[in-house]
Amino acid sequence: MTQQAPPTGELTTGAAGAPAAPGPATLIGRLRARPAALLAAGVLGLLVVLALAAPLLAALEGQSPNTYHDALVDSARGGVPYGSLGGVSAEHWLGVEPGTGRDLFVRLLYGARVSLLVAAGATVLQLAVGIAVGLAAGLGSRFADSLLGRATDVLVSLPTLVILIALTAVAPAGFPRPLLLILVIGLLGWGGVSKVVRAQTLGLKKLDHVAAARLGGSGRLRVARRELLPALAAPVITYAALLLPANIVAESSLSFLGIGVTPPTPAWGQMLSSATTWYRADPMYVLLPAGLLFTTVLALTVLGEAVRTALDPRAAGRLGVGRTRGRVRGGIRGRIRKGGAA
Amino acid sequence: MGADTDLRTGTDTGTRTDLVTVSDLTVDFPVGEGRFVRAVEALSLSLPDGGALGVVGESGSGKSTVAAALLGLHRDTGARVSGTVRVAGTDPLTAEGAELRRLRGGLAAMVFQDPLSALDPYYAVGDQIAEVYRVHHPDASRRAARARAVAVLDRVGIPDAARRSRARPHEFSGGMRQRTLIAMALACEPRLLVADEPTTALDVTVQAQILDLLHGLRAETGMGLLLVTHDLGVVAGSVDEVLVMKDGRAVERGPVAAVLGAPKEAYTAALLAAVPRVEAASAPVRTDGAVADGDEPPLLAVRALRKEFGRGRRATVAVDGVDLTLRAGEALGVVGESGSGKTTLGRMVTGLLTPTAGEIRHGGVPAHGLRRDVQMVFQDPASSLNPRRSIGESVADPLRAAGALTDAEIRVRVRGLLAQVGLDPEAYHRYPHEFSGGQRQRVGIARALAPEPRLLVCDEPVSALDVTTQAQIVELLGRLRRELGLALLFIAHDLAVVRQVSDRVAVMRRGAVVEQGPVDRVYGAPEHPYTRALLAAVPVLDPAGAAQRRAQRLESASA
Amino acid sequence: MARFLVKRLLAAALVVLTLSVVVYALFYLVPGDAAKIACGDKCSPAQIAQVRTRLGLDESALAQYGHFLQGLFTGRDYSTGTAVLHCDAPCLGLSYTTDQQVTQLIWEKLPATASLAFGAMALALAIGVGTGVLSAVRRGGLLERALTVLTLVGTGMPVFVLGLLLMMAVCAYLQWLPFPTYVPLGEDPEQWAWNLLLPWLTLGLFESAKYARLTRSSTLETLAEDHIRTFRAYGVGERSLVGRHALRGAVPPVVALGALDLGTMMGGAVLTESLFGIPGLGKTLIDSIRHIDLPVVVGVVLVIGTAVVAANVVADLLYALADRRVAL
Amino acid sequence: GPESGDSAKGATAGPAKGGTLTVLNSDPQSDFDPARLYTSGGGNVPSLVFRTLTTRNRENGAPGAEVVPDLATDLGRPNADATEWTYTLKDGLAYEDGTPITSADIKYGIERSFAAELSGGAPYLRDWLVGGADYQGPYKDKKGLDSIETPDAKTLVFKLNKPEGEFPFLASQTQFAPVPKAKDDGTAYEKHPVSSGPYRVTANRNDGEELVLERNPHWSAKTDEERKAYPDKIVVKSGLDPAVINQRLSTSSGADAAAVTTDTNLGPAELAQIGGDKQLAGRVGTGHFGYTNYLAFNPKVKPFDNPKVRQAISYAINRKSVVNAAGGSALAEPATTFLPDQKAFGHQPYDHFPAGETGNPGKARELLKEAGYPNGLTVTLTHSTEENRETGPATATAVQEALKAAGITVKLQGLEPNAYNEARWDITKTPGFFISRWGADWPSGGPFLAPIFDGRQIVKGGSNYNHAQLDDPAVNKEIDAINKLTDLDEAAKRWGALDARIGEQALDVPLFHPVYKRLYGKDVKNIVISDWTGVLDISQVAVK
Ligand SMILES: Nc1ncnc2c1ncn2[C@@H]1O[C@H](COP(=O)(O)OP(=O)(O)OP(=O)(O)O)[C@@H](O)[C@H]1O
Ligand SMILES: Nc1ncnc2c1ncn2[C@@H]1O[C@H](COP(=O)(O)OP(=O)(O)OP(=O)(O)O)[C@@H](O)[C@H]1O
Ligand SMILES: [Mg+2]
Ligand SMILES: [Mg+2]
Repeated sequence: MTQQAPPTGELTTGAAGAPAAPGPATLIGRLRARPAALLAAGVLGLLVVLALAAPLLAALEGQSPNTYHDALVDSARGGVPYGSLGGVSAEHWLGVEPGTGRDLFVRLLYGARVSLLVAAGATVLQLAVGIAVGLAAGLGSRFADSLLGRATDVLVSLPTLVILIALTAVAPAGFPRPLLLILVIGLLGWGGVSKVVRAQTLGLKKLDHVAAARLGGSGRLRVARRELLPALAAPVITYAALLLPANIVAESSLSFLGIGVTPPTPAWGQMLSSATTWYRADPMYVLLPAGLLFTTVLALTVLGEAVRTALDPRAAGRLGVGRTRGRVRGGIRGRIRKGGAA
Repeated sequence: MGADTDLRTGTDTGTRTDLVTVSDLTVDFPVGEGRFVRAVEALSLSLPDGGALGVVGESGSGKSTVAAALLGLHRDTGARVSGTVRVAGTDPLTAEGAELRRLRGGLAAMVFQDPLSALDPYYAVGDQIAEVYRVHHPDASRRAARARAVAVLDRVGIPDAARRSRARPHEFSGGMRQRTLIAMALACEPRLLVADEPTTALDVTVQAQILDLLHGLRAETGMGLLLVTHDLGVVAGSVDEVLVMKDGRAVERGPVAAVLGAPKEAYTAALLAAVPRVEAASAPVRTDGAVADGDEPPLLAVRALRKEFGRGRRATVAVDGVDLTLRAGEALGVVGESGSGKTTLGRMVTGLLTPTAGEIRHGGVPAHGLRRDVQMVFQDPASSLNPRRSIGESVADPLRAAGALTDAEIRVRVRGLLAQVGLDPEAYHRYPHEFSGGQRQRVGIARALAPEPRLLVCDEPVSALDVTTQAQIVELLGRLRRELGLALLFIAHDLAVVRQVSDRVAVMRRGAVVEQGPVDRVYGAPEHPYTRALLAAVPVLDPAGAAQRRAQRLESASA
Repeated sequence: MARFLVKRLLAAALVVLTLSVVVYALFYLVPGDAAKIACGDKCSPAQIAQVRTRLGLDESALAQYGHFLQGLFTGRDYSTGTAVLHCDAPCLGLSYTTDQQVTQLIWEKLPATASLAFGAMALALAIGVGTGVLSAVRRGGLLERALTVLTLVGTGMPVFVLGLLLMMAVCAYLQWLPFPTYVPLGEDPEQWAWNLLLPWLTLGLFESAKYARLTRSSTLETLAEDHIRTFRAYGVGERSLVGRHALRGAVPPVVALGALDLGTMMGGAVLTESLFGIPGLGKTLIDSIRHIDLPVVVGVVLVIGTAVVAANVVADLLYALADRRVAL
Repeated sequence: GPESGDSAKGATAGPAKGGTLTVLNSDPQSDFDPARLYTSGGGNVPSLVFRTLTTRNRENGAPGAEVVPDLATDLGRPNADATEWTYTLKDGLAYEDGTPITSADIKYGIERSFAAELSGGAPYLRDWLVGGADYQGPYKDKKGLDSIETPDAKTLVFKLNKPEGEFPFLASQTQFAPVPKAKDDGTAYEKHPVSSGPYRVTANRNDGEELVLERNPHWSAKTDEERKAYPDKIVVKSGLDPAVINQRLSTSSGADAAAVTTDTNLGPAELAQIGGDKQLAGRVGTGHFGYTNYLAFNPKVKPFDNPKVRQAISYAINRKSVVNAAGGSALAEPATTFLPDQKAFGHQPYDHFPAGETGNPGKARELLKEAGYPNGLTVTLTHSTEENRETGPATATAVQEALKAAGITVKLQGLEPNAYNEARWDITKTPGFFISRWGADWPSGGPFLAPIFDGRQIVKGGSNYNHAQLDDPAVNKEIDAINKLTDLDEAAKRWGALDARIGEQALDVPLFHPVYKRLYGKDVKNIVISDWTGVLDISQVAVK
């Protein structure tokens, strides 16, 4: 979409109506103006590229993620890597894992694949289910709404861990673990999204353009697709930026409880959970995954915040003097997000 | 141009005689990506001590921006302000600390447009007034401040002020909230009252009360008044002088009687001409199909219609036993104060709402649910269009939903519709925010016409628009009636507009129709006292007439 | 209001019952034989059969659930061997592995969990609201950035890492505090507080990030509202604008979210509890899942469910009380 | 290594009575009923409260693996074929309330352990005592168990189904502790068990999360040569995270200076840390408990029915990386024999399929070729998902990597702990190839070899430990023969020989024997670590 200048004499339009929603081009334009957002996007992009290129980079270093190097660790001292900085050397750029001597650089790269995949997959699933349920509750009858509301209540009150542990036990042994994690985290964590979407939908539903569409003969599905979904983008993206890091942390917490990805597959969370005790004997082992995780979360948050502000019409519009009109009160229920298993 | 000279003369006159002097005020707002929009350009004005100045102009002409500048409210917002402003000797653009605080509230107090959002929802109104009072009287005790708050609330006519001062804003009606805001202003005894659209959100009857109150206060305390409004009728009875603004510039200024009576500028004249007059007899639209044939079942017949919201003790009866008939091609106006059930009635007629009781017949057949032959034009042109879809798509939506036409046919039809409502057919791919309010309302009408309705329900289709645009839309609706033989259910609270559009009018109050009949009869010889009160409250453009009406109102109030 | 409460409570009861069905159903799918596990390692088939009968596991799933419901409403009798033990309604049964009454077990664990949850939540709210407001007021400043990064540490670090690092720093290196062990409040309030300080900090910091962000955005939102402009136009100082007006609007949603989180936390902050050895519900839950100790699992899940649902109601009430415009 | 256990005599700063000892544990003592406890030799904390007919010798190292009399005057007097054992109680034995301990109380204590309400104890009594299999316990079956006779208040006679030369070892388990019938209130007894030992329970919070033990005034050191009971008070705190326990012990500040742990090993990271700290290293107790971690085969599943495949895997194993996975050489000793490397077990060294330190993939490939897998093969290894360094993912991946070198592709099947146990113990579900482990109920070859290799102990419908389902008449016969021996030294030798013989069949691949490394607080004295438990004995510890 190209921006055209407002029709002449229409100095007034911005003031009178609800602020215009930015199209994708504007959004990117606004993001470009923020160096922090650019940097964050760059960091995330780099991470994704590194994760994708893991086999190439591993070949470059000449290591593989699962090869043991018994000679590189001191068996008498619990398997701590020989040498400084956790065994950093020309062969092992970031040192090796205590106990096994596996190459950390390559494991971190491969770990990024799993962690990012699980987090992104779970987030997508949470969003998909949450949006579907939220829309259905917001658009459906009063009965459907309260039914879905109670179902969400049940879901939110279910201790995630109980279900997780039970499900990991129930799932067939050959079932790919990352997929299982995606399914479990995704299917248990959509309560917040659905609440946000429902609240937004209830607000949006009252807007005249939705009524107009219905009058024009659009059915519920059509209304949902054409009139509501686009308007939900901003809150949903904002929410996704919160969910992604939370899901990475969830993956690591599950690993901590022994229900994460299956070995020998590396994942950041799983590395972090096995590294926690090594903080004194081999600080590098903790710092590397923790640092990466932190960087990712930071980048995601900065980017999420930037997208949120860029999508928020008020941020680009007037401050202070202008009148706020037709504002949708998301309300408390809209802001609710389910806490993780802390 | 010697800016220096300008500046000096401005300052000189300002400090000596005038309460407010503004010279060469220019305000630019940032709109992102380093671009700015000019809201006010090289504006000068002055207001003598105790005087009253009205600032009028269409929406977006910069009125509020000027008002805010008087209190220095643009500071720290990113807006660029240049020129000089003096309010009672203080420069709101540079004053700091105690001086700025004294200016804000102490010298000049502001009354904002939307009385609900302008008050803190969490605190009792009395406490809010007391808080502001204590800012300006730091040695006043809490108790004294509360007493002062009760006193001013009482002064602005809040009944049982001591008790009501403990209420929160949402427990007040719109008029009471506006009174509260005025009371807040009074509490600090300012020398200047800046009122930015103090009555736009209110009904005519309440509007009249508030304007009367301001008038009375001014007479009593001798404070100056800067009244910002887009309604020329409002200024007529309330100020001495008026300044007309357009696109951030002053177009004309002078004594109110002169400007309204004999405008010098074409713009002012056009503005005045566009104002609908309630006194004018309507020139009913003659439509081809509109033959009032007694035997044929009416296009719309509504019997004992009732709508309740909520259940049990919380239930509100929004519409209560309404009977209406509307023949093909006829226009029925519905007027009434806010909350009287007009919108609810309209939505039930379209099928968007299901009645609690009663019956709706279309062409003699009982109707349920939505119908393609009944469409609606909404009040707010901004929210009635999806901001994320091009206007062409919005108009095409009903056609696509029907699924009868091919894509190419739909495009042709949409272009036709756009042309029909007076828009450029090439605007198909543009987005709502690229249009003015009036243009957007045209898009809304085009969309309503797409399914070829026989009845168009217009819910306040013009109240969000300024007078000039209002007139255009009213004109358009008339033309469409003529060309298409549409029947209109025209809902509005503005009695003058209704008179222009309708053949017959129904007056609603608290969900019921209190009076119904041909427009000229109802406006000319109202039978119900409520209709009479409504008509008496309508502002008139002539200052003398306004004064006369005010006297009448005071009389009837005291009686 | 009363109507609202009654409605919500009925719905809550339904939710909780559904929860019990879900948990029962789920545990029939889980591999592992509760009787074998209760019997212990190296148990002979005869012993296992004995235990199975005693636990009632030889009955159909439906019958077992029926007994559970019956116990909930009328209580149940159990044999201790030497006597009959009556478990009063609401009876959640006896633990398969320890033979303790589940209700009693929950009562024993609840104080620890509640101590952790309330303290951590108070801290999280204090830190969260504090930094949130500060960063809203100092928007764009250096302080805001610093605070943002600090709260991100909370989000980006799994709670077990945060807790372990804190403990190492405070207890091992600096030796400012002894290693925490849980001391019941009733026993020694001072020791209770000292020993919970670190768990509170850990969980509080971890949770605070969320509140900081919420506070920040709702403060900014409120600061942009029209009534703030009114008071600014009347010369009210910035401090009072933020402290009296903006916060008043910004805090209710934060507190309401806090109430909800508190509900979830009442189910036990598993990782924090196990890290600090706090004998709370979360640890009990994990252990009982591992032992397929169904009565305990169901009992704790019901408590969590009740807490969460109650928290939902409280959150709505709080919100309505804080903002009278919201109708219940 | 540990300090001398006999430092009490003559040392200047010898152990003295008094003070409070803290025990920091991760697993709570949730069953504190002598009928329900499953211990080796009476357990560590339980043995402070419950005295038994016999008990373990509280000495460092190998002598500590011997059984000695406790309540009884001797280790029991067997009849000729060891099917009947007679015990006599010492004089002057009393409970914490001063009432005397009688032989009927011990009989009653044993009978209780048959009650369904008090399940959890070891299965031996049920298997060994005449009529034990059908006995329902004293609550249901008031008549009592006829195979335990109490001719007088001091004498007990046990009648067994078959010869059991190791009965004295069994008599050290807590089921042999006296329980006064009048004080028995079934499942509630664990809250206030009546003490016969040096300490009594004065508080039991949260079902064993915190136990407070204080002196039992009626316990007399004169009748008890084994327990020293130096501290006045012992507080057992459990439910703690292992990392926290070790951190507290190493910091050793405040009450933690007088603290020990009975269930938490030092982890590899902590060992790496301690390796560089002389002061800390001096506070580490090292012990060996009879335990073997091994790879188990189910020869009923292809390709493990082929001995060559099993041998190939035995050759291919890299014990170095397995040991590293278990925490390094300080925490695990590579094992080539099934029996633990201790005299009490009759350990006889052998290495039938020498893999060397890091495996012999060449030999393994050769064998695979002979077995008909010239291009290698793919197998599935079942393990637990629990991060425990024994049966968990770390060991499994180490095995996976080692076998890769021999051309064996190992797929890992991690099971959640319950599912894992169910899989390895349920005979109908036993996987072909999995990680397992076995620990001794007492330090002898009997309870180590019989459950694993005795064909008559293949259990259907219960827990089966004979993973290989070996039912070899020769082996069975030898087991019966050894069980008849009451000369335990002689028996040990024959167990060792039997182990070496079974080992030839490559029914399992021994991986390692764990080593226990445990920290104790800086004020803790008189550390005694026997080969029986491998852990410092609380009954010997002093904090003054
Ligand atoms: N904070 C702001 N940021 C950007 N543009 C602004 C801002 N405030 C006002 N404007 C623009 O300045 C112009 C004048 O606005 P202003 O609010 O003063 O008009 P007005 O005459 O009061 O209109 P109305 O009758 O609708 O209140 C408009 O074009 C408006 O879009
Ligand atoms: N969805 C609803 N739920 C509850 N009450 C409602 C609802 N819609 C309208 N009402 C109530 O019904 C009454 C009539 O409302 P309605 O909107 O029809 O009035 P109106 O005449 O159109 O007012 P206005 O001029 O302000 O638009 C009011 O008291 C209003 O508060
Ligand atoms: Mg304005
Ligand atoms: Mg309306």
